[in-house]
Parts: sequence; C-alpha cells; structure tokens
Amino acid sequence: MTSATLAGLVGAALVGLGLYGVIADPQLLRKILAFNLIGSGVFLVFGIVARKGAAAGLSADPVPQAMVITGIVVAFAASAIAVALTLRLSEETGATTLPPDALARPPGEGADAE
Amino acid sequence: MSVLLALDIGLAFLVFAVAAWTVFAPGGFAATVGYVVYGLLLSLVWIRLFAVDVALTEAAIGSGVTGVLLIGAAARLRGAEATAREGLTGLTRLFIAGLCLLVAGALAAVVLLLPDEGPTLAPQSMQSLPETGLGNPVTAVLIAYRSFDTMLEKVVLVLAVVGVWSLAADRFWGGGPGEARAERPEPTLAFFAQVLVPIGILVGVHVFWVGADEPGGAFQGGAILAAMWIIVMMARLTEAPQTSAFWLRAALIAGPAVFLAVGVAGAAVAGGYFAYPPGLAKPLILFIETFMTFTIAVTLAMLVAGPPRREPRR
Amino acid sequence: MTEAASAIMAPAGGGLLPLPVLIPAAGVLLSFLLGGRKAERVAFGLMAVQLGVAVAIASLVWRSGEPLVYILGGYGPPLGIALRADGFSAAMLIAASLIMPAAGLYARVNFATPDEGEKRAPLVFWTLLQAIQAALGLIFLGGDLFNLYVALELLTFAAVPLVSLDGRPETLAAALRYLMFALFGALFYLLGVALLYGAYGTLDIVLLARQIRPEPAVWLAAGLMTAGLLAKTALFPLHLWLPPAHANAPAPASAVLSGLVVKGSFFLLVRLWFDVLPALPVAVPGAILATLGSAAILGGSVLALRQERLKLLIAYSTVAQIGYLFLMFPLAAGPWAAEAFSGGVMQALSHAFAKAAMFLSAGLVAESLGHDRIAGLGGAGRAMPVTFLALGLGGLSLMGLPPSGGFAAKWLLMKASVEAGQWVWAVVMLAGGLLAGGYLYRVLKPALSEQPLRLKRAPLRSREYVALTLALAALLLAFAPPAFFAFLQIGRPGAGLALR
Amino acid sequence: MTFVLEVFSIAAIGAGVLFFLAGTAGLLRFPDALSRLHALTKADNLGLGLIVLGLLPRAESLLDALRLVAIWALVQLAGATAAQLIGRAVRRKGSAA
Repeated sequence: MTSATLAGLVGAALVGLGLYGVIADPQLLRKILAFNLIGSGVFLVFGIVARKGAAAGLSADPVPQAMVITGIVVAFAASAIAVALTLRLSEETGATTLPPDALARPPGEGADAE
Repeated sequence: MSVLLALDIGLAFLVFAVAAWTVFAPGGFAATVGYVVYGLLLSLVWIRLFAVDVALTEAAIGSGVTGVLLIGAAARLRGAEATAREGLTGLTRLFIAGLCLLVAGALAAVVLLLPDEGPTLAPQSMQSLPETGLGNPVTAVLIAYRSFDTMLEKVVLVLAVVGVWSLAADRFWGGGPGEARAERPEPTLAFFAQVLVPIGILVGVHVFWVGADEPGGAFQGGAILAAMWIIVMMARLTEAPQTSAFWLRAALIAGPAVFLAVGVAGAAVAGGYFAYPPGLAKPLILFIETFMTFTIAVTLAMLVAGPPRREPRR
Repeated sequence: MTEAASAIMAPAGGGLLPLPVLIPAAGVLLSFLLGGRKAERVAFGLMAVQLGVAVAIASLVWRSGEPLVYILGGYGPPLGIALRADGFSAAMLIAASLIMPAAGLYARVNFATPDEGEKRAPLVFWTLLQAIQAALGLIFLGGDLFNLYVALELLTFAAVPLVSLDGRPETLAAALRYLMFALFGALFYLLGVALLYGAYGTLDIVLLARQIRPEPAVWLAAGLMTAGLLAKTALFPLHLWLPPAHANAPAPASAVLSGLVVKGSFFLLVRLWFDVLPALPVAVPGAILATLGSAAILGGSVLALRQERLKLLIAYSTVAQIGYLFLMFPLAAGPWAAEAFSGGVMQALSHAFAKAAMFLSAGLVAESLGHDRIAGLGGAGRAMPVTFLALGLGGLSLMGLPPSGGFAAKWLLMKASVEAGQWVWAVVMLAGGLLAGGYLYRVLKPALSEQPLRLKRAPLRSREYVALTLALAALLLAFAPPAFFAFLQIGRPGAGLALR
Repeated sequence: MTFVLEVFSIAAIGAGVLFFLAGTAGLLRFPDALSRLHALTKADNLGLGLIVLGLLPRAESLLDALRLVAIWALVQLAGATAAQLIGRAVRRKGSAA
C-alpha cells in the first residue's frame, strides 16, 4: 500500500461520506459542506491518478494537478452562490432547509397581484 | 519509509475523522469549523502526493477563503438552524447509507485496481515546456496547453459574481456588499490588519511571481491577496466598493478579458486561437497571469462579501 | 503523436469552431462591464453574429461531409484540447442560435433596460443569457471531457440565478434545489473523468474511444458520469428539481431552460455513449435508460394532467418529453440505429422549439390574465388567439401528431423499436402521445370556450409572433428532407453504427 | 552539520512537540474557554518557536532560515489576534462556556 493508494481510498471514503451528508442532512449549510467533501474526494482521486503518472523526472503528472486547481476554484464559486442563496432564503422565510413540498402553490409572474 | 507510511495512515484516519465530524456534528457552526480544519489537513495530504501547487491552492482557497465564507454563513444561520430538524426515518437513513457505501466501495475497488505506473502526460508536458519558457509544468498546463479551460473557468468566476449579486434586493442594486466602514474599527483586528496586510501583499505577489518556475501561481497568489482585502474589510478599516463602480467591474473581468484578447490575437499572429508566438510565450503568459492574479483577488473577496446590502450612493 | 495526430489534425475550416464559445463569452464580459443600457445591445448584436457563425459551421460540415476539427493553442490532444463539430453538433448549434434571440426578443419587455442607470434584473438576465449561449456552444463543440466539465459548470452558473431572478422565496428554494442537483451532477461527471484519465491518460473523445475496453474503471466511470448527467437532464427519478425551477423562472428564461439547457446535458450523454464508449455493450445500459425514459413519459404526463397551473403543466410535460430522448439508447445497435439516432435528435430539436414556444405563450397568458390557473382560462383563446395558436401548435409536436417535428421524431423512434423487436417502447410512446393529448385538451378546452373574458392587458403582437414563429419552426421540422437526416449522420461511425 | 548542532536541533524540535502535546491536552481538558485559550497560545508560542529554532540549523540557505522565522512571527501575530478576539467574545457573552 503506497501513500498514493491510501489517498485514493480516503478520496473514495470522502465521496461516500459527502454523498450521505448531501442526501440525508436537511440543513442547507450542511449540504454545502457535504458537497465540498465530495468535491475534495473527487480531487483526491485526481491526485492519486497524478501521482501514479509520475514520469519524466516529475513526481506527479501535472495535467490532473492543473485540473484539480481549476476544480477547487470552481467549487469555491459554487459554494459562494449556494451560501448566498441559502442566506437569502433564510432572510426571507427564516428557514434553513428546503421546504419539503417545493410546489406549494408558486404563482407565475404577475400572478401574485392578488 | 515505514515511519512515513505510519504517518500517512495516521493522516488518512485524521482526515476521515474530521470529515465525518463535519457530516455528523450536532451543530452547523461546529461542523463548519471542522470543515476548515479538514481543509488544512487535506493540504498535508496533497503535499504527501507531491502536488505542492494543489496543496497551496487547497490551503488558500479550499480551506482558507471557503472557510471564511462558510463560517460567516454559519454564524448568520446559527439562530435559525434549530427550527427545522425534521428527521428521516431510520430505515431511510440505512438505505441512503447503503447506497453511499456502495458508491464508495466501488470507487475504492477501482482505485485499488488502477495500475501502479499509470498512463501519464508528464513526458509530453516536459517536452513542450521549453516552448513556453516556464519552469513549472502545472502552470504550463493551466496557461498554455489547456489555457482554454482556464480562461473559461475565469468566466465562471464572473458568472458567480453576477449570480451572487443577483440575490440583492432591488433597492440595494449598485450599492456595496457587507458592512460600512466603521468610524472606530475594532482595535485588535485593525492592528492585525495594519501589520499583516503589507506582508501578506508581498507574499501574495511573491507566490504569483515564482509560479512561473516553482509551485505557486495566479490562483494561489490571488487567493492570498484576496485574504488580505477580506481582513481589511473585516476590520472595517475600509468598506467593500459599490457594485456599480466601473473600476470594480473592470477589475472583475480584467483577467478573463485579457486572456481572451491574447487568445484571439493568437489567431492573427501565432497561427491559432490561444497559441503564443514563439519566443514571446513567457512574457505573454506573465502578462496574462498578472491580470488574472489581480482579478482572482478581487473576485474571491467580492464572493466572500456577498450580495449588495447597502443603498447605492451617487 | 504521429499516428494519433494525423487523425485529429484539423482539416480546413475548423477555425470557426472557437467562435461560438468566444463570442458569447466576450459578450458576457462586455455586458457586465458596460452594464446599464448596453448589456442588451451587446447581447443582441452578438447573437446575430453567433447565428451567422453557426450557419457557416453547419454549411462547412455539410460541404465537407465530415466533422470539423480545431486544435486550440497548437497543442494537439492528448496534451491539449480539440473542438469538433459533427452533424448533430451543428444542428443543435443552429437551434440554440435561433431560440436564444427569440427568447431575447420576447424578453425585451420583461427586462427592458432603464433609460437611465442600471437595474438588477435586466443586467443579470442579459449577461446570463449570453453565458448560457457560450456554455451550450462549448457543450456542442467540445472534444475533451474535462473541457466539457467546465462547460457544464458554465451552464449551471448561468442557469441557476435566472431561476431566482425575481427573488420570491419559492424561486429561491427552486434555484437552490436546482443548484444542488446540478452540483451533484457535475461532481459525479468529474469523478468519472478522473477515472477515465487514470485508466487511459487522455480525455480527448476520439483518442479515448479508440482505447476504451470494457473494464471495471470504465464501467464505473460510465455509471457515474451517466448518473451525473441524468441529474442535470432531469430524467426520472432525478426530475424533482425541474418543475419548480422551470415553472417559477421568468417566461423567457423558462423557454431557454426547458428548451435548450436540459438538452445540453442530454447532448453530453449522447456523446458519452455513442462517441466515447462505443466499445461498451450497450444493450443493458440502453435498456435501463429507456426504462427510466418510459417511466418519465408516463409519470411526467400523468403529473402534467393533474397540474392546476399552466406553467407547471408545461414544466411537467418537459419531464415527459425528456423521457422520449432516452428511447434512442437501446436502439443504438443494429440496422435501425440510424433511424433511432435521427429520431432522438429530431425529438431534441422539435421539443426545443415547441417547448420554447409554449413557455413564451404561457408567459403571455400569465401577464395578460394576471394568473395562469388553468381553471381560469375560460375564453382566453378568443381573447388572445395568436398566443393560443402558438400553444396549440407546440402541443401538436408534444403529442406527436402530423405534421410536426415531434411526429417525425416519434415516428422514427417507433419504427426503429418495431424493427428491433422492442415493441414495448412503441407502446409507451403511443400512451405518452395520448396522455399529452389529454393534458393539452385540459388547457385548450376552457380556453376555446365562448366564455367572456376581459384581459388585464392585451399581449403585445410582436411577442405573440415570436412564440408563434418558434411553434411554426417545430412544425416545419416535419418537412425535413432526407438530406437533413444524412447531415445528422455526419461524424457517426458508419450509418449502421458499429455497436454490439 | 556538526554533532552539537544535530543534538540541539533534535532536542529543540522534541521540546516543541512536547509543548504542542501539552497545549492540546490543555485544549481538551481545561474547563473553560479562557484557560483553554491560555493552553493553546502557550503551545503556539513556545512549541512552534522551539520547532523553528530546531529547524534553523537545517535550513539550506539564509533565505530559507528567514522564511522560517517569518512563519513563526506571522503565527505569533495571528495567534495573538485570534486569542484577543476570542477572549473579548467570551467576556462579552458573559459566560465562559
């Protein structure tokens, strides 16, 4: 067992853990955290792939590394939007979870005149 | 080697334990703090994978800036959270857990099956490296070989800013996010900011500059610069700029705009979109990276600051 | 590089391929920078250019009879990124370039730019509309799986804020739910990408397709990516986010989201199974996808029948119509494969036009009546005949009645499934058509009644004609000549698709 | 590196690690926020200081050595600020839970 394989296994575990949090926890903030866990698990899988591609005097393949860097920045941007939506929803309704019935009589545009 | 392996195993367990804490901790705030710790531990894992560039990015953005964003949100949601804790039934939870175990197990099995000396683009990356004039192959992938990805990802950041701002109330549109500048800033934080920020700016610029040849680059340097601005705003020494300010908009698009312009110019002078003329590659790459660092710094700080919350001033 | 490069190297004319991404991307940046009044003008100016580029690309593909390729930055795959346009991409590109400006023209009233200063909703709308166009352009042309991941994220970041544009709590919840599904989808897709890179060291679609063998890593990657893309396409049972998001967004945004955005991830599913994984035996996964599709057709239609609001009904009909798209997968192997493929593509195209027309019409109904409750539609058809004509013609395509693009699509799919001996899909399609007839009847019957009705305000003629034009375009697809279907096959590996 | 320096280095790093252990034990075992803070800041100051001191002879260049010292100084600054802020928050809250 190399440290790279170990990291890959941690990545797999993180994906499972995060997935559980995303599905099972109703709190939006916790879902965002769990998404970040899945994300870092996915990045670790890229990490092990990079490490196993060590060649040409490099200790890791640079291409997956660059993809992870791109991915981390995108994940941050996604967290920022999710947080902004969550905070706004909580300001408007006081809720920190999604309403169970999403279709509870949403009016169309102009329909909320009454 | 065996000591290192023992350390690796310990680190792996620690990472997993803290990750489990962020999922199962009783309160949202505690979970969020756990997440920040988790991010820092994760950067250690990246160092152990010999991916120093990624480790820096993870520490600066994955843990640092994301941490500030999430802790701020957790603090604001703290009171409201207890309201709804509707539980799933035990059976549903068991089913979900089974599903997640299945995914994780399959993934783990495939990871174990990956060949020890896997396919790699490292030789090609090194072979083309001299054309770029760079010394850091990761930077070369980001700004030369796969520059199209990186440019578009900068556009994604602009969209994220538009998306976050779009959540402002109409009357605040054009105003500034966050809190106004304080007459008397918090003294401790203000002192901290005054001492740290000059050093931090130096470090940020340094990390960006060495990125051409050593670990570092626009993302990592930009994130450090963003952190400095966030600290100054948190100390309320200054306030976030008005979102209608032209200079702010220009700063937010400068990185992708310059990148795109150079890419299109490549079609005219270098024989293809996003190609660099031979010999000019390195100066052009540094030119692009300079703007990108600046834009990343401003973008990350504005994303943390959130949607406009103050009425615009003329 | 040599052997690989020769097959990838660009034939002439590929130089146009970056433009459908770069033009709207530049538009996003410009609109955001200039703000105020200029955002809208930038958007319209560039959408015209985009349409021209799309037509040029299509005609080049048509003339050369093979896919166009462009290599970015001079770094060929596997190290660099290639763009490719085949018949399918060119057709989708043109459809997107037509529907976008139509939605834009319609939206000029909703998101009129103020005479002075800048308002929130218009700036966000015009900026993000172009972002969707850039994302779709990249999805249709991307030749590299990670590059396509970036495209998926672009699409998410552009589409989600459009849903919550008016800031009501329901729309915030809908946008969040949409975001959650989209993030899940993107992460699972990305995980599959990591595994494929780990197994083969390249993400270029053509290079991958040559090397891929049925092995555990590939199966897992295929499963993860498919699951992720299904979540973004809203195929049953991952459809829960779609109805609230599409029904609550402003009408022009709904038109784009329902007509085009879900087709983006569908397009990637087709790329994945037909172009990346042709080496995998397709029978079992194809049957699974088609079963889910059938469930979507029946379930979505039944739910549409039970809705009380017009926009929700149309949104649920999207859930159902997405189901049809997946009937092409189990029919991908065999002499009927070309027919099935054409049918699937036809369904994607005709639904894009028809659904855009219907959402725009529904938007007009909601604005003119002040509500969109189906029970309160009595007499609306007489008060605004053009709107309901557009709605009805769009519905014709959903039902699959001739003459309409929907008819052509369903006919081709049905023919292929009968030839393949897979009767069950044909039965599902017939049932789906009947159900669609049912829910349209529910809308049109009260609307065409003689009841007197006073409109709060009459709809603008020009906006009605935008919707009608889109509906007519869906109709016109029925008359596509055989050459069009030959065009769609450009870039397919042989007309019969060498699949087992 | 001479033998003396080697011994010094190991001893200093070892002592630093001990301080971190003690600080962590304090963080986990002490009853209230202020005393936990006390334990933690001591560990930060002394533990990290000793480790940096022990690493100095191993630095490959003057620049590396300066970087090490700079890291220590920055952690000092951050730790002190954070401790101040937490202390104030605890006092404002009134309870030391």
